Amino acid sequence: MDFLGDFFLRFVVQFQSPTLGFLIGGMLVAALGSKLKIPNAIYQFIVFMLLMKIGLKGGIEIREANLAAMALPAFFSILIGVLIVRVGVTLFGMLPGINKTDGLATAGLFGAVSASTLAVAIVMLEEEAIFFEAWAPALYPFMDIPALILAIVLANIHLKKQKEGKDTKVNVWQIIKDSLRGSALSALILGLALGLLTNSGNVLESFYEPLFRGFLSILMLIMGMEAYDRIKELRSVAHWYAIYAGVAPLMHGLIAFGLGYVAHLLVGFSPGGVVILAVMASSNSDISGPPTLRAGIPSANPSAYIGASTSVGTPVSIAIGIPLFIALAQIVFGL
Amino acid sequence: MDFLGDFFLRFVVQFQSPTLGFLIGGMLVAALGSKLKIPNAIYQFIVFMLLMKIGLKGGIEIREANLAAMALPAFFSILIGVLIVRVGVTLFGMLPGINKTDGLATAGLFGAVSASTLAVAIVMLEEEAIFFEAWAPALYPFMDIPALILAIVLANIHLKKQKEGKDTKVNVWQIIKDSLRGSALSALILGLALGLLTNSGNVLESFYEPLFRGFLSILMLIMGMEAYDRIKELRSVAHWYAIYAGVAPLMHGLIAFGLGYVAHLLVGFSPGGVVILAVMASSNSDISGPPTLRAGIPSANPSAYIGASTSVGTPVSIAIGIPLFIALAQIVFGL
Amino acid sequence: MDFLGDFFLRFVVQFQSPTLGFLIGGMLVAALGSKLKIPNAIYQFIVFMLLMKIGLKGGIEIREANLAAMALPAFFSILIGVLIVRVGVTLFGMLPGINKTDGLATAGLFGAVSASTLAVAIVMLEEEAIFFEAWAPALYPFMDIPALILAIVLANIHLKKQKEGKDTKVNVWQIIKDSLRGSALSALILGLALGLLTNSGNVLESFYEPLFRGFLSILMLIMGMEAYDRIKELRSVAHWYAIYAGVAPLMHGLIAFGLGYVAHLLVGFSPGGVVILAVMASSNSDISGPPTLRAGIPSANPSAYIGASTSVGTPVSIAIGIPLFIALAQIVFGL
Amino acid sequence: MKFYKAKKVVIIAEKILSSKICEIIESNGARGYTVVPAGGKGAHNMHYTSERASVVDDFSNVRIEVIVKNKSIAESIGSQVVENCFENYSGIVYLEDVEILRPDKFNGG
Amino acid sequence: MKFYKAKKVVIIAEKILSSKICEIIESNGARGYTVVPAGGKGAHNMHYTSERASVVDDFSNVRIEVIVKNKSIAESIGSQVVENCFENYSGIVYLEDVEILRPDKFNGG
Amino acid sequence: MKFYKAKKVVIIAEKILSSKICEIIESNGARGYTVVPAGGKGAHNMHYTSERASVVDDFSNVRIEVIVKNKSIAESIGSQVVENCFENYSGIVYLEDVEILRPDKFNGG
Ligand SMILES: Nc1ncnc2c1ncn2[C@@H]1O[C@H](COP(=O)(O)O)[C@@H](O)[C@H]1O
Ligand SMILES: Nc1ncnc2c1ncn2[C@@H]1O[C@H](COP(=O)(O)O)[C@@H](O)[C@H]1O
Ligand SMILES: Nc1ncnc2c1ncn2[C@@H]1O[C@H](COP(=O)(O)O)[C@@H](O)[C@H]1O
Ligand code: NA
Ligand code: NA
Ligand code: NA
Repeated sequence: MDFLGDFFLRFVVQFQSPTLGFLIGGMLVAALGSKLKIPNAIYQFIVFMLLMKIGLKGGIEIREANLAAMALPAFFSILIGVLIVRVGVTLFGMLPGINKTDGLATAGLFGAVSASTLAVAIVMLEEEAIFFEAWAPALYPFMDIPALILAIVLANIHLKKQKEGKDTKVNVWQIIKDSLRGSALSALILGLALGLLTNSGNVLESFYEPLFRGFLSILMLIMGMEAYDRIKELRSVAHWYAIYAGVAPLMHGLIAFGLGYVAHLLVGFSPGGVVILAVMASSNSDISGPPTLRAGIPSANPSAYIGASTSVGTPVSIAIGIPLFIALAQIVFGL
Repeated sequence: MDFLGDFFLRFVVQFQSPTLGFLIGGMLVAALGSKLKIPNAIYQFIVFMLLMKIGLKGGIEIREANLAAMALPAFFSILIGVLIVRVGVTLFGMLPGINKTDGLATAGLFGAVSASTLAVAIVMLEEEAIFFEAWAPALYPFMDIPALILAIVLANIHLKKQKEGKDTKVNVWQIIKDSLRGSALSALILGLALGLLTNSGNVLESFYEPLFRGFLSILMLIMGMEAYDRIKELRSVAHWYAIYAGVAPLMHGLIAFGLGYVAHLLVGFSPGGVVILAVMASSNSDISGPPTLRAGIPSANPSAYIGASTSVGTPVSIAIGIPLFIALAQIVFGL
Repeated sequence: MDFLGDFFLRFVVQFQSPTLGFLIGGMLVAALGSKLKIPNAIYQFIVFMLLMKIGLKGGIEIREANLAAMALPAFFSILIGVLIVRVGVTLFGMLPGINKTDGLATAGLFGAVSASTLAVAIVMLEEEAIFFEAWAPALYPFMDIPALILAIVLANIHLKKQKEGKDTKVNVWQIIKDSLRGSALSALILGLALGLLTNSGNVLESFYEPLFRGFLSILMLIMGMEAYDRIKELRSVAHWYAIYAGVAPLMHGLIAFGLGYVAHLLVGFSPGGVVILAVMASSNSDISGPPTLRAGIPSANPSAYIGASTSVGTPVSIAIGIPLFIALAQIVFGL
Repeated sequence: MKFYKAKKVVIIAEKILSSKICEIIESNGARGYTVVPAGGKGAHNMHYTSERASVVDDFSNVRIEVIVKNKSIAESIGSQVVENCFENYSGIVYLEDVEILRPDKFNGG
Repeated sequence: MKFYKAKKVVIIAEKILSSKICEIIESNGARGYTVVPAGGKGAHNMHYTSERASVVDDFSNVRIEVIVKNKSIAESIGSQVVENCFENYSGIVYLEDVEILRPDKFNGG
Repeated sequence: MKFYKAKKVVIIAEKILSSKICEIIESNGARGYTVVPAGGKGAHNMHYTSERASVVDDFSNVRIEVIVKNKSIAESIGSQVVENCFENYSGIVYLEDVEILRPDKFNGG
């Protein structure tokens, strides 16, 4: 009861957070047919700026970090990525009217990680002054890549079974390269490397950090507009995708929270780190994931996975997931 | 004499203001055939940023405002919007060689409001430390929408009279929706709503406010370049448009100043608010107005109204109007 | 020995500078086939911002400057621009398999000046707290324009000799206008004028200056990506271009350093100014130069001059040239 | 693979007309169309491409191309666009012969 | 100057396919091609032009045109693109007759 | 509505040549033209579309199309562009047959 009360309080407060406000504002703006649009060049630049900031910050602080402590959370990240896809396959397998490859692609996307959702979580944690290891956001690829690989490999094995004749080999290394070359992971890793190897503290503090929140507000606006715009695509596919997209983020987040808690007990993973892990699991990839899946599972219908993730998954994981995991952390860890 | 002296002094100072400098710089750059260009994506983003800042600021401060005080200025705004169009129709009706719908569209554009001119006025008032109610910029739609509606309705009634057969119904509600959906009003209203409903003070202060002046300087550069580039269009239409565009901004501003003064006496409307009202009247819509008019009065020649407003109206209202109204306020209200 | 030791130390430190880090990072990102890209609109905007900042700053400080002191450095700038082209012609003339006009265009590009390299030098000097006259960056056009003119004039005389029949007059005034109208010089001169004539200190300090370093970091990333991407073009032309591009920046910089030193002795040109002069000579034009040369010497193969400058010249002058000239200055002037 | 004769309609018009033109295209039974942003000059004014900052981005042009299997539908799309859209707005329409693969992807006519 | 008959192949496809399509074009001996970013609507979904912010920019379309001197190469490019690229991705291909100058600039066929 | 035969000239060239080409078009009496930014590959180099940051944006291509009523003007535009612009710059020109509405909108020829 206490927990529920705390959660609802937090939830109401969250609705006054400008981050969420911009997300909902974006949806309304699109729903009302406004001609307001943010140019694509600005969107791409904002995403770059956010990932660069997360990367630089991580890189700089990793220098002093005890990286041994990262091993278990990194392992858990891989585990979660794999688990989400497996669970997704099982779930979609039980539902009627679901094309197997569409289900796999959707599960892969929800196993992968969203940089924007991660950025929101970082801002919320900073606002609540909850500490997290600077390397925690760098767990991103450990969860993202295995989820995408597994989904693509499973889909291709399935297709191979179907049409014996045509031999569809799956090149795992190619998928890893595709993921790492995607613009999101490239920017994050570049930032990490620059933070680690160069004296970039100055440019981080004077440029990337001050612009972080502002750009995030605009990114949320874009995500909101896209969420509304893609609902029509979602409507063209089975409604199970929408239901999955509404439930899975919370389910995935709670699983990750549990594993994060284990890491807390075993290697002292911080409460903020546990929240980051949960948010990563809860999020679904919105930048690099879709093109990687489009290339890796071409026969899957993009409307299924993109509609589900953009229109339902992302809003749920930002608006419900993040405050839920933070409230949970505050209660579980007695913050 | 004293007033004239003060005005000229202020005028000279104004010419050293970077805002005006960038405007004139833009004209020169275009006139000299420079290849310098600001990408369209940046222009759209800057306009969004400025309107968001004005909206957020207004929304935040409206919370504590006594909105009853807004009633009379809002009513006057509507009145001014309507008046400008009526006066415009009469004036253009008296001039030779003016197509009736072209005249109506031009009057509508000058009745509507420019977000960029408004932004300049806000910066100038802040520089002079002249107080204005935070809700004053929110009077924008009260003047903008009625002016556009009236112009479109009158034009369509006129056209209907001409060709009896074809029945051209005017859908007022459609025009209102079009105006509100335009990118300028959408951004302003979204900002107002977010400022009012969310805790956006932080993001306003750390992001939107610090970038305001800088972005405005670039916007002025763009306006200057456009002003020069569109002179050729202006040349292709009757020179009465240029004359109207040179005189109307000051005339409209002075009418609004008078009504604002009445509001000052009756409900204590602030001197800065009176200037804002005058600047709105003086300005002409440069973002949402043209497409709304293009759709609403398709038979009007865009070269007439866009040439007149961009090449003459906007420079006059920024370079002469704003310093004039501020000087007037300082004298009338003894600031 | 002492000098070499100092230089290598400085060189290693430089490699930890984020500026250089971003440059190398960009090359790696491109080499690894990443899909990361910075939109063109952002690139154009960043270049505008940097030049505006350099211009405004220069313009503001020129007001108090003793411009007589500028005469000799300005004259030397012209001399250097001319010298670089002459030396280039001679060098390329001695090499086998070099098309005369291609060589001329390349020499012209290396005689011209790069705004981005200049911006890096300004940041490095500020970091090392080495003073330079605020008007020093304004020497830019004095070196840039003569180099471009001379290269174009020589190329056209050469072509005229070849095909007597067709009369190819060279319009020097047209080349000067083309250079000044290029987006780089336009922005610099506009900034200078606004800095000189308007009260732009406020907008410079609150907007252009704080964003300078951050935007420069992104520009370096772009330059790095371009450097890698254009290597294929360089491969399609004689390898002499690559060798020239590797050696010439240092040679040109050292010549300019020598002349700058003379100016130091004669008119007290500051050590930082000498470095600026050397960096300008060392740099090669990356924004306005290529289109001016393309228009002026259309028969020259752009792959030769753009490949050489972007892929080799710029990285060499930023990564080796700038630290070399600063180390030299510190030793020569005992800083 | 076999190629089949078909007709292409190209419409160049102000961006502001896009949605109205697309409605006409769809109401004629075409199964798809392709849109490219364009600039241009005609009887009216210069329409810039939307790359550079412009106060009136909505006035730049679009170039819409639609492929349909039979001539009559092409002509009907062309005529309807001219009649319903170009009285007050600038624009042109033209038809071309093309050869397509997979004709079932195009209109049923 | 003399004009020579030639064939143009136009391919409208998802951006993600560009490089694969360009390979097919080059492997057929064509000496060049022109690419324009496009939006469109077809059997699958709406593909927006890449002007506005979009979560899935890679799904916008490109319009590629290639001119070759002889019909058989044009048909071979068209067929290969349909066979190798459009099984799972959206796109169309069509051919047109054109007249070119300087035929030596185009494929050797 | 009646459709009339006409000729379309398509010119693909470096952006830097746009204004010169437009002059040639207008001096031949054409009443309009349409310009689309393009990328491409040919005998010379890769020309990127202008979407991504590029040190040499001016070297990207444009695709200009002009419709004129008669063949001879089309050929004259084509030949003049090749002769005056493509000696040192890259580019191609081709003609196509089109059918237009409202022929009075096009050149007087
Ligand atoms: N002869 C032509 N050839 C190609 N495009 C044209 C032609 N005439 C007009 N256009 C295009 O159609 C648009 C509208 O033309 P107009 O209605 O004549 O102003 C212009 O902006 C051009 O993009
Ligand atoms: N009938 C058509 N005419 C012109 N373009 C088309 C047509 N059908 C499809 N397209 C284009 O081809 C793309 C893919 O079509 P589809 O494979 O039907 O989804 C669409 O987005 C359009 O750009
Ligand atoms: N065969 C072709 N088909 C279509 N476009 C071409 C062809 N050849 C060249 N182009 C276009 O014309 C431009 C210049 O070609 P080039 O002069 O061969 O370098 C290229 O960048 C392409 O955009
Ligand atoms: Na996930
Ligand atoms: Na007004
Ligand atoms: Na140089």
